[in-house]
Amino acid sequence: MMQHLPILQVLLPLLASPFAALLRGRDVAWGLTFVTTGLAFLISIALFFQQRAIGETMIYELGNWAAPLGIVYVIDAASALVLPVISGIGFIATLAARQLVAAEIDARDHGLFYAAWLLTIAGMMGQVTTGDAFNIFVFLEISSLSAYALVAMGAGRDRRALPAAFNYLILGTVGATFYVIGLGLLYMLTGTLNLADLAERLPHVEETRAAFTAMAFIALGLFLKMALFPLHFWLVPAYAHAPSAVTALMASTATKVSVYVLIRLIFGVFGVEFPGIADAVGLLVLTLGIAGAFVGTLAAIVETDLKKLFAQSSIAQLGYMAIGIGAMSATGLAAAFLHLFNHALMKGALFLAIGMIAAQAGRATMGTIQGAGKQIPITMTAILFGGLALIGVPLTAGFISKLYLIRALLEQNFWLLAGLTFISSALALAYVWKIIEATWLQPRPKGAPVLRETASQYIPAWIMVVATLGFGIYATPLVEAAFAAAHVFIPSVAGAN
Amino acid sequence: MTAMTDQLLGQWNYYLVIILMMIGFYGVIARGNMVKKIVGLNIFQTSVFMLYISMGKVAEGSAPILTGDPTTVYSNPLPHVLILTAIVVGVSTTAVGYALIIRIQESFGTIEDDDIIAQLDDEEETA
Amino acid sequence: MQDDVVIRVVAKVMIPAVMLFALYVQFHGDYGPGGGFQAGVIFASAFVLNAVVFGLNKGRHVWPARYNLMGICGGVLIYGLTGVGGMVLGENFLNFNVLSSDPIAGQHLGILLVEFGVGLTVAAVMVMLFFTFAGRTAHLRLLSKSDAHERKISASKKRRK
Amino acid sequence: MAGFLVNASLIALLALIAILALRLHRLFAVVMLSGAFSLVAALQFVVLDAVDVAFTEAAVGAGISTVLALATLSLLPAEEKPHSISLVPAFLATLTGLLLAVAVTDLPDFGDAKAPIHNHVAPEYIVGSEQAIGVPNIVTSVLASYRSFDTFGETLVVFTAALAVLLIIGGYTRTPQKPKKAKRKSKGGRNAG
Repeated sequence: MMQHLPILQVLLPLLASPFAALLRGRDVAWGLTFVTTGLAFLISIALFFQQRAIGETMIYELGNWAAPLGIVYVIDAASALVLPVISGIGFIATLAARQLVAAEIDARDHGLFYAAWLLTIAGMMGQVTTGDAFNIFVFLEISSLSAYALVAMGAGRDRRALPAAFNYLILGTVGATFYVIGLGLLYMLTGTLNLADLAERLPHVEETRAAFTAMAFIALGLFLKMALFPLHFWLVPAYAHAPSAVTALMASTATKVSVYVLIRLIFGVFGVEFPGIADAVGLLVLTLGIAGAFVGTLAAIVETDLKKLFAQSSIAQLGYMAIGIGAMSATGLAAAFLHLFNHALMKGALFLAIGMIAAQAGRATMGTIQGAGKQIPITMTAILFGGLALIGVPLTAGFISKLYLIRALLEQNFWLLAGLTFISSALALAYVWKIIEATWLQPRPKGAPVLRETASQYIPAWIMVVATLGFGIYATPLVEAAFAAAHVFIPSVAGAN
Repeated sequence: MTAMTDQLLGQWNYYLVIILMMIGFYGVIARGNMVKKIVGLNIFQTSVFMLYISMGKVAEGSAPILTGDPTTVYSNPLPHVLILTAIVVGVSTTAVGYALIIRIQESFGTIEDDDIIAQLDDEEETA
Repeated sequence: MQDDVVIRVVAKVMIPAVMLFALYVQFHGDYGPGGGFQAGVIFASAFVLNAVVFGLNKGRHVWPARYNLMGICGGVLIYGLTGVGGMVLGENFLNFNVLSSDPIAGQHLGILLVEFGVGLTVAAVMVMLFFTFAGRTAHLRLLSKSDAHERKISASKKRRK
Repeated sequence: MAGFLVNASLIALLALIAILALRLHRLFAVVMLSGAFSLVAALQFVVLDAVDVAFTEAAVGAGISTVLALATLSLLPAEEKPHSISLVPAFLATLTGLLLAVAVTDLPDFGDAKAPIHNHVAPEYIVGSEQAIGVPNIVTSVLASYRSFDTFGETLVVFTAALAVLLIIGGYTRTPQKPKKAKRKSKGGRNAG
């Protein structure tokens, strides 16, 4: 059974989904989802350790067809690091979903809802594991289509979810189509769709304008999917109006998977040596990343709706990941992987905590949480820690990723960029402080609804908070894993020469 | 002569397909009407399919169904397989898009982008 | 359209023919163009034709919604479980060689099963899509009359303003 | 030469249909033209030897998509709000097109049997599939066996779409009706026709 683990983690949620769709009664469907995501999480952790023990890439041939003929699943240091993030967040979000979904979705829809929920998670895991460029597109569409439906379910309380989902659908499809165009050009030049085979055959044609155009289209498509500034405008409405559980799941995973696919294609297929990549992708991504970091942070400072505020902050955090990618170095990539991991934890914690408030109060705005520190101290403390991690305060995981990000920039002598990254991180203090002040220092206004918290409500968020703090205090294993992931794409100096 | 016309044919085929793609792409990003956006998306995607199918064609080739005759030249089957999948993905997206349009019409009474934005802005102000 | 005797008679002849053609496309896909997806769409179109000609309610009677979701999920499961079969028999997921004693026969069986899974899901989904969309517009008169109908709606909208 | 003429005239027809579909304001006509576009595209796929693809495109683009669109239209206003040509999108589309046009000059010629895609991977399907699978239609072999996982994904995409449509328009989760639902101010010249 062990040799089937790479496919099982994707297959289990995929096959559980039709069963969930047929189930009536909300707890049955939820239970099935909970068990399945839990198993997928365990399998991906097992894969992570298995891969580290073996120390080399594990290949699973679907249908026993070898690489360029058939589709293969690839577990290397990079995919082994990202898989537990997705399945783990999926699992914790499912744990929280029981209450959130019950509050926001009609009980008769639960079976279908959880079926789509499972497909989103499985689609994302499939994109990360697959070694075939076209298979990435297929699984991208599985996860996206179900995500459009999940976002639209926010219409149960807020009709704005509908146009948000529609715009998300249009832009997501345009992004995917751009990816397919770029892939078509690559395929025409090389005759293969397998990522490893592509990387091998591309150097023969790398001087062509067609190869460069292919890279441009693939990168553009994925920029749109990962909501890199200025292609981010679909993200805020989609996250803000989606059901709370969906926001927590997607904010922590959806864009991260596209970041991962971008890294896989840009570094794994084209490679740092590819002519023009340093200017076209490196410089461009650096510029857009830093611009996104500022735009997102500033927008978050003036926002009063908490879901929108943290969605804007996500734009900024994606900017930091882009900066790590744009540094075009092993340290930069490691920083991007670290931030991908850490940001998933922090945003998971924040959106789960906010979701619990929104599920009770209808909306979560600055007004809703004013003086709420005394009513729901445990939930608000989770938000406090999540906010501190977003700024990058030492002893939180956010500090580690910012540290390596700035180190990567200094390694390349990008002093100005390092300074700007530091300033934009510090600016995050403004919106986090705004929340802290409202919650803890202001009195609860008279007539405000009484908020409650029970253990089952704050435990999911706190699991993430504990993880954030844990990886912030004892970061060595994670940093090692992130560097191992980066070295999949950029060999360490000793190996390169 | 045939070599030259073949090349001409090839160049024209790709350029014409690109023009089609851009008409569709313009339709997606320029139109405020949601039905038009979906139609634009269909045109855009279908033209991309055409790019793939064009690249799979071998001159003098025939459809990739084995005839048993060893001299037969077959066109490349792989792009066909990819595009079969892509067509299915396309119609699935279209169906979800139309479903959303129905709900938007019911909730907003319009499917024009700018009207919806105007309505939402009013709502924000009154809220 | 339900009162037009010509259409009713033609439809009665056409519907079984369309279904037969769908089966041909489904099982002849190994030899000629066609396969599960195309067959599923054609098979569904027979039910759509039935509903358009004889009315939505009668159409629903022929293909009840309860079984529909089962068909949708069943097709996916048939595909997935055929793949799992390869795993159970000691090879990787989606290996069809081991499904039978002879690899070629195994491949044939595997392809037959997965194409059937695709066909079932697609047919059920297409019928479902039609009934769900048409159900939203309960007073829907499809095709020939939808144009006039559409104008009626927009006129009534204008009147309301 | 005949091939070129057929190809070029089909694409010219497609371009004409596409432009008309975007120019017209009557949504019914737009949707019908979109169906016609798929039908002509299917013809072109036949010319390019992709019989399976042509079959599917005709069934899907001209069939299912059009039926769904018509069902949707019966709820919508008959005309779209008139728009003038928007410059920024036009500029973006042209830019993307130019980028692609530049790339095309480097690509192997159309129909060139020496192109990489005809000499790597694909020949193994053409030569090997009879031995390994024994099905004459190579597209079926690749689709259902070599790349069966993609097709599994495809089935799941259809399944996902079904779930999505059921959740969105067949489900029970609805926005609570607001009292002010009655009628808001009429803005712009919709329904002008």
